[in-house]
Amino acid sequence: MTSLPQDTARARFKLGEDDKPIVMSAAFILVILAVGTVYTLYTQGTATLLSPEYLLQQLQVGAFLGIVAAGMMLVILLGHIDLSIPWTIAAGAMMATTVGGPMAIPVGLGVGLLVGLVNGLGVAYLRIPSMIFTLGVNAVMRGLMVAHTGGFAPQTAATDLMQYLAVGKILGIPVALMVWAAVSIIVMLLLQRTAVGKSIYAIGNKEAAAYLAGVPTRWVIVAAFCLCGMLAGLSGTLLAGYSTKAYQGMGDAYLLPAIAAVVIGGTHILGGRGRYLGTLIGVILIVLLNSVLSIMQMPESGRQVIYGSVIIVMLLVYGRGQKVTS
Amino acid sequence: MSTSPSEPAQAHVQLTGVTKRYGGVTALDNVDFACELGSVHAVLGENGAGKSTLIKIMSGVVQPDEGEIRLDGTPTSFSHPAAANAQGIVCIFQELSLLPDLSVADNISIAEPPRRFGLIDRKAQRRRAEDLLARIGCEDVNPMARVRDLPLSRRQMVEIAKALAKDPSVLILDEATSALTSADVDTVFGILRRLREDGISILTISHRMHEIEAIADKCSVFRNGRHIETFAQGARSEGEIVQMMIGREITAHFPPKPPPPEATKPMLQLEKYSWEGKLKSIDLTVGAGEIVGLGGLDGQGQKELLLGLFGVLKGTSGTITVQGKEVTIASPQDAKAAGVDLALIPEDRKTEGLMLPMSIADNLTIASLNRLSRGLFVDQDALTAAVEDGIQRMQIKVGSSSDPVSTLSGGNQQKVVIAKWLMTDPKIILLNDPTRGIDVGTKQEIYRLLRSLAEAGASVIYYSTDYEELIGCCDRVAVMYDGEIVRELKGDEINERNIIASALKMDEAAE
Amino acid sequence: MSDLRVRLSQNAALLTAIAIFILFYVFYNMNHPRGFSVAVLIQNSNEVFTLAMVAMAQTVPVLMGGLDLSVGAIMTLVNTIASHLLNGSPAQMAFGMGVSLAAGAACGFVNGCIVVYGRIQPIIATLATGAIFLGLALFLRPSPGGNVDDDLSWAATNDLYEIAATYGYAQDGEATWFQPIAWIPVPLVLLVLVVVFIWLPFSRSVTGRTVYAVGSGEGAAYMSGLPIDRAKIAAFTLGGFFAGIGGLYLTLQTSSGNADIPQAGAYTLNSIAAVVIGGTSLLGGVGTAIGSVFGALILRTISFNFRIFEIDPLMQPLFEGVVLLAAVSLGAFRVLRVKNTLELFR
Amino acid sequence: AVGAPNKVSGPGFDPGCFAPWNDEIGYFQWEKREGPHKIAIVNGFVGNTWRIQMIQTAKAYAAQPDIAAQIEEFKVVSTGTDVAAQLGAIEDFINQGYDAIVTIAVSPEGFDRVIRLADRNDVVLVPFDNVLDTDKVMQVNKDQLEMGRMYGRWLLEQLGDKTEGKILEVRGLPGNSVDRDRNIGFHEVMDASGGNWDIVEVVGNWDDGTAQKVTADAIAVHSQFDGVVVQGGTTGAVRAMLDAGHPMVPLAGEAENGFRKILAEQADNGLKAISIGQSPGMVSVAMKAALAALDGQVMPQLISIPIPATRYDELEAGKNFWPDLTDNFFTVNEFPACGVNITAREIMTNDAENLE
Ligand SMILES: Nc1ncnc2c1ncn2[C@@H]1O[C@H](COP(=O)(O)OP(=O)(O)OP(=O)(O)O)[C@@H](O)[C@H]1O
Ligand SMILES: Nc1ncnc2c1ncn2[C@@H]1O[C@H](COP(=O)(O)OP(=O)(O)OP(=O)(O)O)[C@@H](O)[C@H]1O
Ligand SMILES: [Mg+2]
Ligand SMILES: [Mg+2]
Repeated sequence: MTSLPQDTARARFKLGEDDKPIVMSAAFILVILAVGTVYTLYTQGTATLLSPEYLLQQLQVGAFLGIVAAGMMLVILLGHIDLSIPWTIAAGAMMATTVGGPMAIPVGLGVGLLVGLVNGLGVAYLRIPSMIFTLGVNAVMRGLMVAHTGGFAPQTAATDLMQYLAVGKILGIPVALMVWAAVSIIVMLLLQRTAVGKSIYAIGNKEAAAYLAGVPTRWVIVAAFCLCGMLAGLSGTLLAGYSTKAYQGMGDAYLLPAIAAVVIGGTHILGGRGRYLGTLIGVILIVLLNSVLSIMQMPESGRQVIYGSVIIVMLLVYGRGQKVTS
Repeated sequence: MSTSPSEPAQAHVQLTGVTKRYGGVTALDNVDFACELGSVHAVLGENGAGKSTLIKIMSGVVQPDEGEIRLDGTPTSFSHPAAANAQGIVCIFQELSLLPDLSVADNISIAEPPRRFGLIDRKAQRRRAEDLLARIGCEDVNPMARVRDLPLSRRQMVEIAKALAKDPSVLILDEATSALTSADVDTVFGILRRLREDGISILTISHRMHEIEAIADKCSVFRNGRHIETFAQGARSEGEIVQMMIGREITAHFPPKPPPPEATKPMLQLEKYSWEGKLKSIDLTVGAGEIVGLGGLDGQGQKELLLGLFGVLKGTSGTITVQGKEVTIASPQDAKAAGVDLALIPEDRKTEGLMLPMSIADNLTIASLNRLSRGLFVDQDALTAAVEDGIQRMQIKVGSSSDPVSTLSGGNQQKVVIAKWLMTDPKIILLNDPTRGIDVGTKQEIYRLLRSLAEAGASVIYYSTDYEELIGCCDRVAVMYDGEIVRELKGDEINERNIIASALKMDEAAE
Repeated sequence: MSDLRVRLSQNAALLTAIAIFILFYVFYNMNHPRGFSVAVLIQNSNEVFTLAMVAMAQTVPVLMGGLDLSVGAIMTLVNTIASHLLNGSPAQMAFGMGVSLAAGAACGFVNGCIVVYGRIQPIIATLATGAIFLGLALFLRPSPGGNVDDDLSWAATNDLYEIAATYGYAQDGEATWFQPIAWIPVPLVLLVLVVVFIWLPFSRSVTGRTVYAVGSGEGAAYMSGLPIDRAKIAAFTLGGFFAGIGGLYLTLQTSSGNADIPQAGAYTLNSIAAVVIGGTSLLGGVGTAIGSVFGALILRTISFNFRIFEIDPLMQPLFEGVVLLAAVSLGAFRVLRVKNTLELFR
Repeated sequence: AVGAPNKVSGPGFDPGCFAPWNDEIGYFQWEKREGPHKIAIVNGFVGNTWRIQMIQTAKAYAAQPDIAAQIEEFKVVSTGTDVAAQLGAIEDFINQGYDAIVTIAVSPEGFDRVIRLADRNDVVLVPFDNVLDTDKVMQVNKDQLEMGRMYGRWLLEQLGDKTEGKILEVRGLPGNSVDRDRNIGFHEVMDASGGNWDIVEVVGNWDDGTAQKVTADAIAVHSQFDGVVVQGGTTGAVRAMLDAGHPMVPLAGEAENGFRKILAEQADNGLKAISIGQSPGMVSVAMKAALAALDGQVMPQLISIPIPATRYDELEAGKNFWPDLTDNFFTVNEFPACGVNITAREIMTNDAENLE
């Protein structure tokens, strides 16, 4: 939640309720790294997980999820959800590669924005629950993309710029990581320093009250969905750059981890509260967890169990939700 | 443990040394309190005095940190409301506890539904609802209707029916009459008197003195979580009671009205303003510096008029002229835009006025963020200053402005709602029953504030269910009946007799 | 008379769903190359049953104001469990069915406990438990397979006649009294049984009504002294049980178990769509599992029609998506009727 | 049961095209009936390139004049990854009176009921690609176990004298029979070699992005492998190796155009790889088999399709890969032995339309 400057100053020395998830998940990241390192020390005799190369590589891969999660967080803060992420990512990537050339990235972002706009209009103006409307939009996007790929032979190769943004490095730092950082700064500023950001929290808490306070609630909802869609489109374009091409189903692996990252980061799934820093750390947690499980050659069954358990345990540790007594 | 012998009189429920803290706030501080069978016991106190907390403890909603509860001398503790209900303690809470999606009949029998073969017997449940509704004079309510579809006053009556269905030995009403029309209040009081004769103990909380005078046998005054005094009704004058409640003496109830102004320039003009058959061709002019009251029975379209003006209703017709310019108001944004400058203090602060879990500061500034922004960003210094100013101006009792607004008492929450709108410098202020559930002291502050706003040139439209307020506060009162303004009262015409007469459409008789 | 009107208006969404289903289904049958036949009915009911169960499973938590993202996973887990147990002597098979259903209910119970005692939002708690259930399912069936009694699976997926013929009831199904009902598909009978003997009693029990009450307003339900915790746990447990019936039936239908993650996800998402199309509010409090059954029927009937009409196979997903979006958008008409914007925010 | 195909003995019809899986395979014969026939394809999942290429090939094949003459009605439906829906669709087509139904099974089990119904109603059911674990139905597939073995044999051949080392195996979709069989075949060969192989398995889901990510992870941790096997998503896996600066080591992968493009470039840098394809064009063989069965021919129960393997030194631009086309399709599409000559190029550049 937002607070006044003098209060933030005070909060710096006090662990507020919203800081707890952040500290906890940061601590858990260390646990994951420790466990993974013990494993690699035992099997390889090296502590590769602690090397800057490994960590940077993870952050680079994490950037795709991180960008999606940033958008998802905006929507979740509103008390909504965007289930159209998978095919928004794929559509962004596919249209970017289809168009190619200098327009590739703008088109990728534009497609995401357009999907977000449809989602936003459906949720804000038709007032269909986002859970179900975005689900329908996801199905439509999938249909469009199947028709698109089947209909004629689209170019699917990523442009050089897309590849550079996804895998390039400046002074050893992956460009993708910088893109993620830029997105993070924008989202953080948006949430903490702008009227739109405060309105997002207000709507997430009590839409009727925000509406009666003259907040342009519909507009804010549409804007948040647009941003979420656009970030998914951006992630899709980067992802296409990373794999040098777009392919069907490329977004499937991002929906649930994005929601999980947002929630592990302390954002309330019903909206209204949560800090962006938490989402950031949640993403890193999920990426490292996946990587370490993969390194440890955990079979799929074990992974699923661990994945689910981690979410539950983290949320239990954060402190249980409020009981309804008043 | 209390060492004093339990009172010889039939102290049915007795609290000894009860303390309840919410974080740093001590809501109840070492309270001794008892209520007897066969009497109506009123609990008085300003907002935040701990009245609701007291009854929440008695009815098992919250548990005391210290102290004990005795029921007929036996120590008991209630871990949840059902446990208290089982002992005959039934409470009608300040926040309604009806289930809006269930039918009236379902709601009335929610706790102990009649059953057949272990399943709920819907026919029997319906008959029971019909009986109870008839008993409280609400035959017009269809037991099959969803509660959501009822107006607030009917819901309140259903709530009372629901409490009666539990056959209480102690019936607690926490401001249960605050949303009722005076006719309904009379019905309810009739029922309460009968219950008293049946030997039931009744505990009631109300901020309306005249109601307490009408019904109570005994009064207890609370202040700052402490039980100040219990006395027989009538043993103390109103002034003494008020002094006990707020710790100081109050002189006049309402600020003095200025002399009727000479034809001020009109701030707001409505012509043939209509909506969906609930507002019928309303013509109304409100001048600058004028406080216009909306009177009439509850549910005659007063609320719709305010909501319509504020852009919430779709499909309104007629013209609205603000400061000489005709405007269309299609949303609250339009309403608060420059040149229109409306503000609405909504009916229900919990769901329409506040984002409860958010901070006081966030709630105060939400309506004026656009003013506080410089370029894309919110100006943090301006924001801090605005928050401090708002808290000062309305004298809001806060610990820190970053605390959730939900931690404030009802009255202070209402002040936050008002302060939020004052920050936008409104020219026309619409108030929808703003003193509901507000203590006398705060009420007075609000009256004074309205008057000073009017004196500064703003217009106020004030809807209240309390005639006294209309009489004491307003320069003019428009009485509504079935979506129409049936009469406008000015100056000395504003009196209870005229308001009631017009509200019941007995104009001729009143002349 | 006015009572009837109240009742109709309160059930408008359910009635709409029924009407849409009838429309689609009649259309399908009228265009079917061989017209309506019992074989078609059997096939249709087989295809619908599991989704209908999962949709019912979703309904209970939704009525309570939560969402269960693990229904597909529970169905899958029960499917893998049952695929190990549905063979041997009749007693062994009965035991296997019992264990499977109990497992479904147990999964739901776990969900309920996490939600109630862990106080984690249902949507996120079940997202997590769903992963765990799928992990267990993968553990039980790392690759698809199973050994299900042939007769049992055949009998359960045909008409009543086949049951009688397989197990020698009613003179091998030839008894005269039996003929009028012999053609009824078994899954249809099961569906009616589940609705009449489990759903309806539940919805009229105190616990069931508490589920509605919690969905309508949890604070108010608590103040009214209702057994909230019990109702929540019961809602998830019943949901798990329904999903378990679905999983068990899927096992009979496919004679195998398959820990298929995308399939579990598809069932969960379809169940939500079915619930919404069936007129249950995602906010809780309003709706009925019967509506969800019709929601599932509508979803399935849409794809039935694909098999009748000439639609470019690569356009089918688009068509399907558009129809789904349109179906879930039906509720938007409410918005047009609402004249008081505040009513939109509940 | 009624109408089931007769179990007969071989040899079967056109063995050049419909090769029996092995010597123990039985033969089926349906009663000959007059064409033209009604044929349906019941696909499961549709959201990947392989499936789209498959559907396009099926449409193109059905449109070829000699085939079109034998088909009265041709319908393709995709049911998604839901067994119940797929079973329902098959049963529905049986009820609609279709003569043959070609399908890619969502699950290798669970088709007993529709097989029974198909037999009762004299419908020829032909699963291909993801086949069923049963011998009661005529099926068309490549030998996935053999494909796994080919991976192993290739690596061992390329590793030459080495008898120990670390091998990366990028697997496919967990729980899928193809993934299972390829993995078993691969391990079988590696174990039999007697070498001391440390096989690191990661899950790549057959898609490029996932394969790329898990490969990058594995390289980050294990720093170097002596050989790599990729079931699918080969382009991604190789790209991860390139990104990480991993030396080019012997590799066995799928037949994606993208992979072959890289292979053509990197062969000189030591990327000694074999590209083994699961061809979407298989659908035409399955359709042809269905038509032959309806024509009353003797058909093997399990039809084996040759596994087209292309070595790094056999690559030829414009013939078995296309540098100017997208990465995203499967290069092997035609089966000359069966008279199926629709090339991947034709499908992917929409030349297919010209075939009509
Ligand atoms: N849940 C809570 N959390 C924190 N503080 C609370 C809570 N409930 C009440 N309080 C505080 O306890 C004090 C007493 O509140 P209570 O609601 O009992 O007042 P009241 O006398 O009923 O006031 P009103 O007339 O406004 O209803 C107030 O200061 C209030 O802020
Ligand atoms: N959903 C509804 N269905 C049917 N009638 C309604 C509905 N809502 C309100 N009404 C009727 O419309 C009239 C105005 O009701 P409304 O509740 O809006 O007025 P109000 O002055 O705000 O009353 P209250 O404060 O008691 O709710 C009443 O006669 C009421 O019975
Ligand atoms: Mg109170
Ligand atoms: Mg009212």
